[in-house]
Amino acid sequence: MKTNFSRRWFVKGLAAVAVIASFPGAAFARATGAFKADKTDSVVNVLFGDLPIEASSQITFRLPDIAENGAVVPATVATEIEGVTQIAIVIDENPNPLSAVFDIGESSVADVSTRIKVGKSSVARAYVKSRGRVFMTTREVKVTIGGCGG
Amino acid sequence: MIRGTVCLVALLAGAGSASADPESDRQALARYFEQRFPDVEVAAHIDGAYALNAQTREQWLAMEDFPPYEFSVDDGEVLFGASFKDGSGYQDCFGDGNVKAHFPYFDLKEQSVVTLELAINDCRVASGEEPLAYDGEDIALLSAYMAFTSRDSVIDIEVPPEGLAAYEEGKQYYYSRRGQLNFSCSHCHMQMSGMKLRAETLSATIGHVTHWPVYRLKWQEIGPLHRRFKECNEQVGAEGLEYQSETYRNLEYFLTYMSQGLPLNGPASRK
Amino acid sequence: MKRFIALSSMLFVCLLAQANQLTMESVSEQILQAESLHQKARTVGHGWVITLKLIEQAKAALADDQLIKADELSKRALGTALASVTQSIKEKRVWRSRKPSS
Amino acid sequence: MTVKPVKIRGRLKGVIANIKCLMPHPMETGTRRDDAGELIPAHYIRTVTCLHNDSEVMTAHWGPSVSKDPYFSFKIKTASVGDSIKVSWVDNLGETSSGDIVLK
Repeated sequence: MKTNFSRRWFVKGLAAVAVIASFPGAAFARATGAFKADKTDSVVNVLFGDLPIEASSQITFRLPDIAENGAVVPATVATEIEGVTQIAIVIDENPNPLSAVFDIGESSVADVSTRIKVGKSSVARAYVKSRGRVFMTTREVKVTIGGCGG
Repeated sequence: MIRGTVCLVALLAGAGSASADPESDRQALARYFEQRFPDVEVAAHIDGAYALNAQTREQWLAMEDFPPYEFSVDDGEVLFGASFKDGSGYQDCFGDGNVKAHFPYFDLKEQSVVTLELAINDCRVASGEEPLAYDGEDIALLSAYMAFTSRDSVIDIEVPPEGLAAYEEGKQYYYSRRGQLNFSCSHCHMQMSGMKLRAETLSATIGHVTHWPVYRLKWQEIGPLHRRFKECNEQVGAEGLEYQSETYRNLEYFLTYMSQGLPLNGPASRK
Repeated sequence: MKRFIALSSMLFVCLLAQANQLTMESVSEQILQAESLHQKARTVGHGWVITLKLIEQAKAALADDQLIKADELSKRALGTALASVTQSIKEKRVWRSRKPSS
Repeated sequence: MTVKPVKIRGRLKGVIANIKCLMPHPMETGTRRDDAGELIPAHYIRTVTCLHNDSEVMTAHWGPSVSKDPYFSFKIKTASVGDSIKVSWVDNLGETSSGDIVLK
């Protein structure tokens, strides 16, 4: 019984991948469960396949060193790199590290800001995809237990 | 001429001693913080802890860029504009809402401190409406809108002789140790202001009331000053009191006079 | 203040005397005393959260016939209630010392 | 949940339009519990579409770890006075809302 179960999954899986691959940019991320992945490596794998991740100092990744409140952490990703098509924000220690993916159209500037939840102190990563290459920079964000105690 | 000087001397002597003279209390407190934070303008304390910690200030400014309390101000505007069953409305009591600079005041008839929240309910009851719950959302939204319309007007309240007792009670409450941790408000907000309790930078007494109601990220909603009083009480192990209880109104009365002359900058976001 | 210290020390003396005859009455008497002291502190704005918790736990233990536990909890409640009353009396005298001198 | 419109502010600097928006939304992760200890079901904005004169210039895909009442700011090149900016969102329950402004 077990074998034909896995065979049926295999066939269905093949069909699904074919359909999903045709989606543009971030929709591909959504469809392939990048948001469901619970480790950064699997997020990166799903988003960028086996493209090399190149550390870059050309990405401005503004994130507080110590978050006032982990529920609302202001984050900005901006870069001068040309031809950017996608920006992603990943928080390693979050249950689902992938927070947000932005598809940047040609007439948009590669400079986005939002506010994200950070569960606990973590390495935060900003990925920038441009012309078939993926650049990344990291920041440390500490999250403290709020309140004066007592 | 002699009689004049004698009475003047008596007056000065009186002011020097423990008599409750709000203005000299305020000046003494302002001097205290000028000495404690020489490079921080007294008026800068209206930003609370964000006047004393550059790193957290940066995050706060990012929040204030498009703050989450804007929805509360919009909703408050709708509530403020609604008319009562008898056709009148809040405008008849508060005009365009820019009145917060004169609250709280001491009501001679009631012989008690009237805060903006009390005045909102007085206005409703005068038109036959049900008073709002002081820990409810509507009153927070209404005071958020009125705080917004009162922005930049300067706090200008009075402590008439009849109101001195209430002012003095508020002052005593502020300086008295309380709760199992045995702290008074002044221990954290004067002697330890600018320092940290765990990750919290402690704000100064002056400027404490200028920016309420506040959207605390912790609450994920906007909340009144008395909610913070109650929370602070409980953090030192003291029993929190009811919103708009006489003790909290007197405390607000004292604290507001300590910020006399400072511009209002509410509502505001906080951590 | 002197009258109060006399009162509370007398209170403790009679409690110790009863210590060995631990009965429902003696424990619920202790709870009542803790409640009245707590009320005394609360009316002047010096009620402590811990006292209320201990009183509730003592009552629950008593209702559950756990006499020893109820006795221990009500003694602790009495202690914190007394400390809160002492705090209120002391602060009435010394709070002005924290006001910056004008 | 009564769906509220997106609040948008736009500022034109030369040909660059600075767009800031705030979207009333609970952004529930699905792992939070209410006072009664019950799990609050996941309810979060998944897709944000930004149109400049009706052509799509930016699409954001969000997980539930974007903060409550999400803030989103982006910049558009080649913008000018009179251009229309529309921002709309769809959440995991299929609810949707939007807001639009004309650049001044």
